[in-house]
Order: sequence, then structure tokens, then C-alpha cells
Amino acid sequence: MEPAKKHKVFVEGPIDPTFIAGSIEKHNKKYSIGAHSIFLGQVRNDKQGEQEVAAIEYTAYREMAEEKFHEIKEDAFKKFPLICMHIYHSLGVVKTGEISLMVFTSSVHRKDAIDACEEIVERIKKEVPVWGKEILNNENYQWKINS
Amino acid sequence: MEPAKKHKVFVEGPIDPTFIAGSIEKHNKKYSIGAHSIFLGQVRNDKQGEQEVAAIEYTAYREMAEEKFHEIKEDAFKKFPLICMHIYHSLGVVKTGEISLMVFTSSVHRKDAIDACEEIVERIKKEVPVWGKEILNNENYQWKINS
Amino acid sequence: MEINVLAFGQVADITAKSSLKFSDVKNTNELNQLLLTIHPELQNINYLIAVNKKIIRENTELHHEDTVALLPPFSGG
Amino acid sequence: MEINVLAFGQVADITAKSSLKFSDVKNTNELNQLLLTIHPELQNINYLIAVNKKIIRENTELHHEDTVALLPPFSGG
Repeated sequence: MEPAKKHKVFVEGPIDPTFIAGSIEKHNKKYSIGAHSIFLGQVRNDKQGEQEVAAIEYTAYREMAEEKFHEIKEDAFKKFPLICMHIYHSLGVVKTGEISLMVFTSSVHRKDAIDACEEIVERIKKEVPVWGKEILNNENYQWKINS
Repeated sequence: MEPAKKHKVFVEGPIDPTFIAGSIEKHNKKYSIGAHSIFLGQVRNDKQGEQEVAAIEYTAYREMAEEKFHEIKEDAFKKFPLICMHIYHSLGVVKTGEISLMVFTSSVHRKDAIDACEEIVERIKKEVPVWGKEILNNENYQWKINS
Repeated sequence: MEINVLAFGQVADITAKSSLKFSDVKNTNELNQLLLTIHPELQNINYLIAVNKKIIRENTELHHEDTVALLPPFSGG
Repeated sequence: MEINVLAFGQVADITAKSSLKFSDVKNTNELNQLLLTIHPELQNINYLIAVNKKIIRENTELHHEDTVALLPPFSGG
């Protein structure tokens, strides 16, 4: 089992699909893995009256967020028999259609990866001090609200 | 919403991570998507006494399997408000560490993509006439059993 | 009257062929008995039967050119 | 005695600064009252308070060089 190292979670700008492919590929020597579960958050063009969201600018209370990500990872490794876990979250501007969050879990049996991935996503949305500023077409903005 | 077209599900050999990246990238003009959930099945090196699994050779009752995949897709589109759904399954030889199944769902809100992805994976394992022949190091084989 | 029988997985290991032809078999029960007579090892395998791609749970009448598939437990994914 | 106050999201929109310094504030209640006096619009925002990166729910004593963060509802992901 890979220890929950204090890996960098934050990346500047969107998360690139080829980076995700690289993440998947890196597991092809971990022969005990039977299942990967991947969650990707993509920026939506939500409507706001006449306007729509063109991008989200993410800011964070970085030191606290990094501690919280580390805690979430450690808790998940304790609760689920995971072989690997990776979390990436964007900072700065991410346009609609681009990816701002990736949670990637791997386990021997599928249920553990699936359940862990879902729980980690929920905890990130609720517990990590990150804020999304939704930038509208007309350059006005509003603060994103998580459901 | 994309209709559940009779897309090809079966691919010869393993599913390549760069192919998965291409799948993700194709959604970057679908601005209403907020969440992707991806499940990947990877071939494990399960132990069998002194031997371990080196590869799985997949065969299928192809016509029936294709109808079943289509039914599973249509049911998921009816049950969950999905924007996209993609299923790929390998036929032929897939070595340990390589990927043999990909289920990829996309929706506005995360819960729909996550729940649909999980349900589709469960149904594939139970209902689709595909068989995995586990080829051991010493070239013996045994038939895979799904849990 | 002729029917096609398709064998998969462990069943095909036993029949040694993935495709067989039978004549004058009235229903799936009769087919099963015939198969078990030819290949007694099939008794140890828990296979389902599909007629024209639909899994059947009860004895089913067979017609000319029906396709019967012998399906051991699925193990895809 | 000096404390650092960090403002984020909607709170920073109101304070117009992301980092503020205060002197001689005994506890978080006192800090809150001070902030509301300077920026009455903060009354409309449902922010949490973290002292040295730990969210606190009750009035908490402040010490020299403590960092207090004003955290509006999180919206990452």
C-alpha cells in the first residue's frame, strides 16, 4: 500500500486528459489492482438569467486545504483497502468543458475503489476550503454554491 | 441527450489509457456536463497455488452480449439523467496490469454519473455473456469466477 | 428439423467444439438429456440455456433453425 | 499582541483585502464584532472561523501571531 504522502493536490489551471491517461498508465505495473474508480469534475455553463458561466476561478486557503486533503486521504486509506489514491484540484481559471477535479482510487476488488472514490469526492466538496468564482459571459461574477 | 446508439462495445485486446484520454477529451465541448464517473477493470495477478494469473483471454457470445449491452445502456439512460455513456470491453488476451473494461458516464450533477456507472458495472458482470479464461504462468488455465 | 447449439467457456472445453448441430430434438429438456449422455462431465457445470439469445428457465419447445446457447457462469469485466 | 486575519471568497470581496492585521483582540467574538463594525455587509454572509487552520464553533481566545481565517461556504470541485 502506498502511504498517503503529502503529494501536491493543487495544479494551476485545468487538469489535462493526457495527464489523466498518464495517471492510469502508471498503474500498469501494479499487478494486484483489479479496479480503478475515477471521478472528474468538469466546469458547466450554468445559466444565470441572460448570462452563462464561462469559467470558474478557484482560490483556496492553501495551507489549510492541503492539511484537509491529507486528512481525507489518510482516512480513506484507513477505511478502505486501497492500493492507490490520487487527488488533483485546480487553482486559477478553468473554462467550461475543462476539468477541475480528479479523484482516482484503485483496489483489488471494485467495491472498495468505487465507495472510496465517492466518499472522497463528497468530503472534498464539503470540507476543503476552496472557493469557485463563476465568471459570466459579460465578465460579471458570482460565487459558486456547492449542492 | 445522446441516444443509446448501437456503438461497438467490444475491442480487440486491452483498452489503451490514451484511448481513455481521448474519450475524456471528446466531452470538452459538452458544456452542460458537470461530472464524469469512470470505472476501469484491470487484470490482476491472482495467485493459484504456486502459479499466478499472467493474462485473461476473453470470449463472448457476441450477438447476445451486444444486445445485452444495448439493453443495459438504454435502461441506464431511462433511469438516470445522463448526458453521455460509453462502455468498452476487451475480447482476446489482456495481460495483468492492462485494462479490460471501461464504463464512462457523464451528467450535470455528480450523483447521477456515479450511481449509473456503478449500476452498469454490476449489470455487466452479472448479465453479459462474456467469459474470462485465466492463463497462468505455466500456461495452464482456469475459468474466472465473478464475485 | 435442425437446431444449432453453441457452447462457451467450460462447456466448450467439454464438448470440444463451440458449435454443434442436432436433428429432431423436441425441446430443451430433451436436448439437455442428449448432451448429458454424450458428455456426462456437463453434470458438474452450472450452465444456463438461451434459445435465440433469450435465457429460458423452463423447458422450451425447439423449432427448425433455433439457436441454443449453453452458458456457464459469466465472468466478464 | 497582533493577529493575522485572512479573508476568502465573498468575505474578501467585502473586506477588499485578503489579509488584515488586528491588535489587542482578546477572542474571536471580539474580532467578529470588530469586523461587523468595520464591514456591516458581513452580516449577510454565513462564514466560519478557523484559528490556526482549525475551524472553531465557540468563542476562542486569541494569542499573539494567531492566524484567523474567515471562511465563506466552500465551493471546490
